[in-house]
Amino acid sequence: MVDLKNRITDIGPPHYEQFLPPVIKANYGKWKYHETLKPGVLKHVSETGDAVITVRAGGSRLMSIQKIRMICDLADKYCGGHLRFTSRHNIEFMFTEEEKIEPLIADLKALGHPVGGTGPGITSIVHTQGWIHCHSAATDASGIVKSVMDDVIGHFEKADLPAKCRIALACCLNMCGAVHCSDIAILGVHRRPPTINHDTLRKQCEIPNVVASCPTAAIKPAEVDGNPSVEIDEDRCMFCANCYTVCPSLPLNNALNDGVSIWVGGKVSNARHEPMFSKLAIPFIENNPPRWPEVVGAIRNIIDVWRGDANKYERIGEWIERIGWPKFFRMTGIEFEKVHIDDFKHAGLTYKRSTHLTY
Amino acid sequence: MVDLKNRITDIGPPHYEQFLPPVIKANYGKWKYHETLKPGVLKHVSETGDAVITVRAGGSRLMSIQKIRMICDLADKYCGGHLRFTSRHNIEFMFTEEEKIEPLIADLKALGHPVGGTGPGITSIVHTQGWIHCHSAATDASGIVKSVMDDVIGHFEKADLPAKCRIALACCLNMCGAVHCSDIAILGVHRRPPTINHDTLRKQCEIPNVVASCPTAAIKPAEVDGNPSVEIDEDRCMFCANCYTVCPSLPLNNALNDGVSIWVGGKVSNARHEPMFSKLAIPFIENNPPRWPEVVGAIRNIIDVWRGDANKYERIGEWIERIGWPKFFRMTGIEFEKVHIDDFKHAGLTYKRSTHLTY
Amino acid sequence: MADDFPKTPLIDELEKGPWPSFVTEIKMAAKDNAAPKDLLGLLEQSYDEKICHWKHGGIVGVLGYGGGVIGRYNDLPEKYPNISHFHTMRINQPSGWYYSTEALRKVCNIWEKHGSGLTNMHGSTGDIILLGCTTDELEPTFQDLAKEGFDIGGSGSDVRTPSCCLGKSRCEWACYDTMAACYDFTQEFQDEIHRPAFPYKFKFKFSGCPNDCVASIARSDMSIIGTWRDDIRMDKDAITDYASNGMDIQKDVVDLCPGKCIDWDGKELSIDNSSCLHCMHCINAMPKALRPGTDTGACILLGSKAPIIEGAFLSSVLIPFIKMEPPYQEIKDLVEEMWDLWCEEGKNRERIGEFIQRMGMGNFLEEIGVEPVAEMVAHPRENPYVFYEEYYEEDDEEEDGD
Amino acid sequence: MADDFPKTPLIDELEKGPWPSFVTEIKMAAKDNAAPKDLLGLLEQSYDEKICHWKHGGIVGVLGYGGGVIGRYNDLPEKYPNISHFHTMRINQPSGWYYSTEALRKVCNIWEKHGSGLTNMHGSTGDIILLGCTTDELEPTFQDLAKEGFDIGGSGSDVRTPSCCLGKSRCEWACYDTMAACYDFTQEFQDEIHRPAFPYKFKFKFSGCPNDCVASIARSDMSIIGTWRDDIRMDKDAITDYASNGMDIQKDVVDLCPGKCIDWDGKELSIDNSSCLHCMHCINAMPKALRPGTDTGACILLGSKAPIIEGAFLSSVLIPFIKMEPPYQEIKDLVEEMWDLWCEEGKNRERIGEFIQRMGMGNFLEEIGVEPVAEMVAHPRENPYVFYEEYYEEDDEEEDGD
Ligand code: SRM
Ligand code: SRM
Ligand code: SRM
Ligand code: SRM
Ligand code: SF4
Ligand code: SF4
Ligand code: SF4
Ligand code: SF4
Ligand code: SF4
Ligand code: SF4
Ligand code: SF4
Ligand code: SF4
Repeated sequence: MVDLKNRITDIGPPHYEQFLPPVIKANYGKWKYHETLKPGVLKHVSETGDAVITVRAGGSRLMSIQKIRMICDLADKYCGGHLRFTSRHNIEFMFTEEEKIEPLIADLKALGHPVGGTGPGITSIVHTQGWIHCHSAATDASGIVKSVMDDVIGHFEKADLPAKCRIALACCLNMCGAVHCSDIAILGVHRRPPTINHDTLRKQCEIPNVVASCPTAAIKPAEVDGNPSVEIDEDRCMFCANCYTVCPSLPLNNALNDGVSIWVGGKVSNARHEPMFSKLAIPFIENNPPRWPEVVGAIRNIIDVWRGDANKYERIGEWIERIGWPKFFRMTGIEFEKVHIDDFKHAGLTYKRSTHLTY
Repeated sequence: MVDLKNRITDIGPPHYEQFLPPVIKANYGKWKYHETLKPGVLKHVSETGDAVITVRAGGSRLMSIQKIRMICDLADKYCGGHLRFTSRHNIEFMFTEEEKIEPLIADLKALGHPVGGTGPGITSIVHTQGWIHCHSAATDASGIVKSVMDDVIGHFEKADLPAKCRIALACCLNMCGAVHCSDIAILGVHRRPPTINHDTLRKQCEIPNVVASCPTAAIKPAEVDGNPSVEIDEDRCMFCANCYTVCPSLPLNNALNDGVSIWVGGKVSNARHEPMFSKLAIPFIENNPPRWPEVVGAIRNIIDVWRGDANKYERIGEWIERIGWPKFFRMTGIEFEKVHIDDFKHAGLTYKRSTHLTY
Repeated sequence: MADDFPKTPLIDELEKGPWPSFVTEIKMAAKDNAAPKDLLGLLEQSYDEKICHWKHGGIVGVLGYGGGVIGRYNDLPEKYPNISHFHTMRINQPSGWYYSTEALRKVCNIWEKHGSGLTNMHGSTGDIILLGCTTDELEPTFQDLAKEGFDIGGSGSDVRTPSCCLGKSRCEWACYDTMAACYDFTQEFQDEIHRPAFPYKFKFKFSGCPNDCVASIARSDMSIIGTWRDDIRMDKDAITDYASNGMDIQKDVVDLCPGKCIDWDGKELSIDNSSCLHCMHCINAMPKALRPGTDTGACILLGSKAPIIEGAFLSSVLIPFIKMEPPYQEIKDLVEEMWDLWCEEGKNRERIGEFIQRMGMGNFLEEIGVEPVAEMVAHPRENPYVFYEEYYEEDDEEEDGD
Repeated sequence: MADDFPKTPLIDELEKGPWPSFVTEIKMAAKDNAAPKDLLGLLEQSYDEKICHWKHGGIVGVLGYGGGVIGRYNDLPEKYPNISHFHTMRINQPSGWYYSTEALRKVCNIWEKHGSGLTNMHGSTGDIILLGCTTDELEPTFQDLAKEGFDIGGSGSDVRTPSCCLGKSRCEWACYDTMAACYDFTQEFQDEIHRPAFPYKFKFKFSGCPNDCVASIARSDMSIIGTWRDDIRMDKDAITDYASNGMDIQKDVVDLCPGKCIDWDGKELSIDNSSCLHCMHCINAMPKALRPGTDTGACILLGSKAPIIEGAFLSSVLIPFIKMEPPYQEIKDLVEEMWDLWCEEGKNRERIGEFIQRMGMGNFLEEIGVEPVAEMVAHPRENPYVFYEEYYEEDDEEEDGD
């Protein structure tokens, strides 16, 4: 069936040049400065005197071809048939005539797409598959993202925060995406050791690989009902699911014990402070679909406290570094618990080794 | 022979109160402020209006009873028979009459004891036993200390540096003293794996303990000439001497390979920056007794470069943190080598994880 | 046709509110396609039971490629037969995610023909994600796309689809041409993208400046981040304008400079460029007045990744500064050198960052023939545990060893 | 008698130069005593051969004590017979290293009678070190000292001789009475000092304020560092004086405050005490104008040590703030609690800091019954590897576990 002779392979992606709007192509490498006309609307000015307007619209990332076509219609109407997406999955429309801005925004609104995401505000949430498409998800991705964005959309549209606030979500510890370095991160977590499907395990999985996959050496080979299988020392399991990744017969998904944790203070840019990892804020919130109100509320609280106290340009991690973690917990009312204290390999390096404390 | 009945034990040290100079006793807990009259001479003023003058003199730490008696003579002459030593082994004379200052200093000079060690300068070097009294010394302690202090005594007497500069020396990796948190540290290092004295080992040492003592698992039990002993995988040895500490039959001392390393940037106080560890600056300088000119020169160089570039109050570690390690190496002319890069347990956390670089 | 949608009271809640709704998208696709309709039912069931209904993938793909397709089956195939296979295809996006509507419509048409009509624009590595394909349709989809100039991206233990910020195409700060470099590397490593042969995945991300708008320092095994080494360009009049327009230059710029190298006397701004850490902040704050210098290039860093297994890493400096000129041969040679070593000595599922940490950066550098420089470390070692490889013997007074 | 000194051309070089010479000290002692004379010879030989000539100690000591004496033998006993035994005795110094000349002369006399006449004033843990004693003379030296009120300090796996800064005796910043506390703890733990029964050594150091003049945060298993929790006391006139005497308050104080909580408008200094990190810098810089508050106490930290084996540690916060009132019962109870746990579960030669790191601080706190607080960490965990101990079972919907 496959036409082996005429098969095309290894051509790589199309060359980007053919997709560039004319003003972009003409001024490639010649941009001089930019200004923000209003949230979601940028103007880049070139050495040549040319200028390009960019209107950034939020989308749902999970898009139907129907919607893509509608968006293409807008790009045809305003941008000569060009558009782009951003590294955070927003949609950008570029053109040269300032008078197109408001009509485009109106058309986007009509289509249900808000404009914003630039400057010191919240932009789209980098997220993952969740119950839409992944086997190890401890929570859904798109549903929480939608619920949170519904709540914080004001900061998307108004850019009214001290600094950028990047939110990310991952549905399991694999952390596909940006969770480990985000201002606020939502992470799906399992809390029950894998259940062992002994029957399928011996067929589906290579036992030495399974044993080797566990970072805490919780898994040992064992004979079960006369057949080779594994056993798990539940005390040593920290639910990383690495065993499940290599062996489908060790599922961790568990409706009663899966849920969500909240992390704060990461960043990626080198601006001012060096990049930082996100740190644990709230260890566990039960899954509460369809709208996860506790997660939404927790994030709202963190944003509000930060917004009320931070200086201009201070991202959440920079703000906490200035005020100290004890104050972060005091101000947000989040309880500090045993699980906040690191106990993995480099744990000792996270202990407070000075008397620099506030009271 | 021992008079068991009248033996005195577990009395602890004498109570300090009996040793306090009267002005100290009278104003205990009432001190209000202090000023530095000149380097080495402090004046503390009490809420009561009383004041005490302190003259601080450097000593050699290794002192003969003859010298102690001469110092007691001075304390009798000027201080009513009281004196104290500091946490860095200097000698302090306290009295209330300012006019005694100069005669005391003159007497101290005559005895060969310089006055200084206060404020932003160099004070006595915290050090260890070396070839005077320890079995695992990779270098001498007192000899290097003497040579370095002869060179930097100006900064002891004049307090003319940007900030305090605490120097420490330890003659082996046990680091008795302050080496791991000093502005400049001199550390004796072995560079040859232990030689194994198989004959004595089986009598002196418990083989399982020896094997367990090695942090890199370089030591394994072995049979040698039909007797139980150990063998050492030399590739895995990093010369920590922990095996030698538990087993005398594994000496590391080796005239050809022992020497000195230089570390910088540690501090202990919480003032401004949190306490910091010292970091490797110069991996190895051969032992060159009696005056270790290369070590003295290396320290002089570091002090001079720091002094020329640092801001007021900036200790060496704080200065380097501001300018960055690359500049430290460039400015001091010290070569950066493979061994500067950490490869112990938390090594990854010392890699540069940002683009915050100077060029 | 809308009428025979499954009842989905829970996920219907997610059609409310101002943010664009993925549920609405699925419903839109479901009008013409049975797969999204089943997906609605399955998702509703997940929302009800609080558990996902997908199973491990197994190996599916297109002919001759080892990666680019994520196999997926649901665990209730009788109930949701139209998504019993529901694989995703990762389609390599064009540099900078620029499209013509023409090209995008072609992708839509192909996906309408072969798949669920659902996509992610884009996945978090950067690919176009075609969400939900049966096993049979993988190859036809691929070839139809290929005819329009699109190819499949990475998955599994291969080079993952490289991505880049829009760089020189629209950003005044790009210190090298990220889109060109990303395209060039992607083409260079086609074989490595399509045929997994590594211990684990390997990601490239290209950012034009230290703002790092593709998060390369956090999410790529090799992070290529633009920077400069001469002086920040300054337009004094524009600085005066910022000041007179009410900007608090002392507080918002000078006090936040991590190099502590900016001075502002109320009239003139001066920068001690030799202490500048190239963080971008002053430039970000005053884009009309300040710009990176003109001696530009990139800083190359290695090893970032998510936490599994050794904990998350940020990338660390390998080459503090390098000019970025096609064909980037020096970098590619180095990449090959590293891959050879990693393939030979890396453990299964060990990312290069973990590998470097395990073998020690010093040893790694020695093996790949790169000189250690102080820029590679945050600080030199604090512990005295140095593995010297040679020592003098009594008899020969010469360096010896093992 | 000076004439029969050994020839020591190398170490004689160390009698030159302005700093007091230890060689001169040894020679001074050697005038009346054969041991220092032999030491000169042995040291010269070490200087010549670049190697030390001391051997491992073996167990020597005084009756009924397990610590306080470091045994030492040289490896050339025929050549240097007078130092063939050359043990050191650690004599517990008085708090703050204050002496009367009378007491000190008595120590000298005893040491003249029984030992080498050489001392360290003091050792780096703080003891008076009597340097060089034969095995026979250990007990007599001890008892003669005991009659004068002195006792032996720690060595081996016991509580080491505690030490303290001079605190309230002469320092205006002392936030508690360090000398009293040090004396009190030393007396309380006499048995633990003299009879090693721990997995390894345990050191206490007492500093009166965060300047930490006995380096407690770096060199003691339990660091007790004075601090305050109310407002810094301020004398506005004195601040004005500093300013008019030319101090650059902005640069030297405000800009260096790590809490970034001081403001100086050229006339008035104001401190946001709720953000003060209690670092001492502003107080250090302006001792006549600023002082710690009056609600004083201590911060208690655990675990510092030199690098062997896990790498060096600084102490980390256990109790952010506690009032320091005799008899310090709460602290002592906690100490006993910790010791019990460490003695039971600590490995041989495992310092308490290493022990805490191995078992995890959270578990450690649970065992000793201390609530975790955010002050104990520099930051919360970055990795998601949480060991939850309980989970729900399907059937019971109740927390279950193991
Ligand atoms: C379009 C996009 C690049 C792309 O190729 O797609 C982009 C574009 C710009 N970024 Fe960015 N950034 C983009 C993702 C990022 C990311 C990546 C991410 O969030 O995953 C980062 C790192 C985030 C982090 O640190 O966690 C990022 C950190 C920055 C920063 C540094 C902000 C900071 O203070 O830390 C700047 C500078 C600024 O905004 O002042 C910046 C500035 C800019 C400028 C002003 C650059 C320019 O001169 O054109 C662009 C528009 C400004 C804006 O959005 O406010 N961009 N920018 C990405 C838009 C994402 C979106 O849709 O929201
Ligand atoms: C006498 C002594 C305490 C004792 O009980 O013996 C002492 C006494 C004082 N120290 Fe200290 N410090 C003493 C060892 C230390 C140590 C411990 C050490 O060096 O091993 C430290 C920590 C060093 C470190 O950080 O590595 C220490 C860090 C300080 C600091 C913080 C300096 C900084 O900026 O980092 C101050 C504040 C200052 O000097 O401005 C200070 C200030 C003081 C003051 C001014 C306190 C006062 O108001 O009386 C005292 C005299 C000042 C001086 O020497 O300049 N003292 N001081 C110790 C004298 C040692 C010596 O002979 O040189
Ligand atoms: C689709 C995507 C999430 C999304 O919704 O966008 C994704 C989805 C999966 N990732 Fe991922 N990863 C995706 C980007 C990432 C990223 C982000 C990035 O590339 O910038 C990361 C973090 C960065 C990194 O590489 O560390 C990431 C770290 C992981 C890991 C962590 C292991 C590790 O290497 O440290 C796994 C586990 C594994 O490899 O076994 C993983 C595994 C998976 C698997 C294949 C699950 C599995 O074990 O079978 C997921 C398939 C989901 C599905 O059914 O479709 N995915 N994954 C992203 C790829 C889309 C694309 O090609 O554009
Ligand atoms: C005498 C003294 C050095 C000096 O010249 O001042 C000293 C001397 C020795 N120390 Fe020490 N240590 C001395 C203070 C220290 C300190 C500093 C402190 O207490 O503030 C430290 C670093 C802090 C710490 O506790 O970590 C220190 C960390 C060590 C270690 C490192 C192991 C560890 O616990 O991390 C060892 C190795 C051992 O315990 O086996 C060690 C072992 C030794 C031994 C007993 C060597 C041995 O293994 O037999 C040394 C005996 C030398 C001798 O022959 O006299 N000594 N030792 C100090 C004690 C004098 C006193 O009592 O006042
Ligand atoms: S984060 Fe986990 S559950 Fe979510 S898409 Fe990635 S691998 Fe799947
Ligand atoms: S989930 Fe992780 S820790 Fe638990 S058994 Fe599996 S691999 Fe081990
Ligand atoms: S540092 Fe080493 S050699 Fe020096 S006294 Fe301590 S244990 Fe002995
Ligand atoms: S010196 Fe240290 S590393 Fe070398 S064998 Fe002995 S214990 Fe092991
Ligand atoms: S990384 Fe730099 S060059 Fe690239 S888009 Fe962001 S700001 Fe522009
Ligand atoms: S780029 Fe950053 S470090 Fe350099 S001058 Fe500007 S703010 Fe300072
Ligand atoms: S630690 Fe504080 S209280 Fe003690 S002497 Fe030093 S400055 Fe004074
Ligand atoms: S004590 Fe330190 S942190 Fe507190 S106000 Fe003074 S300088 Fe700032």
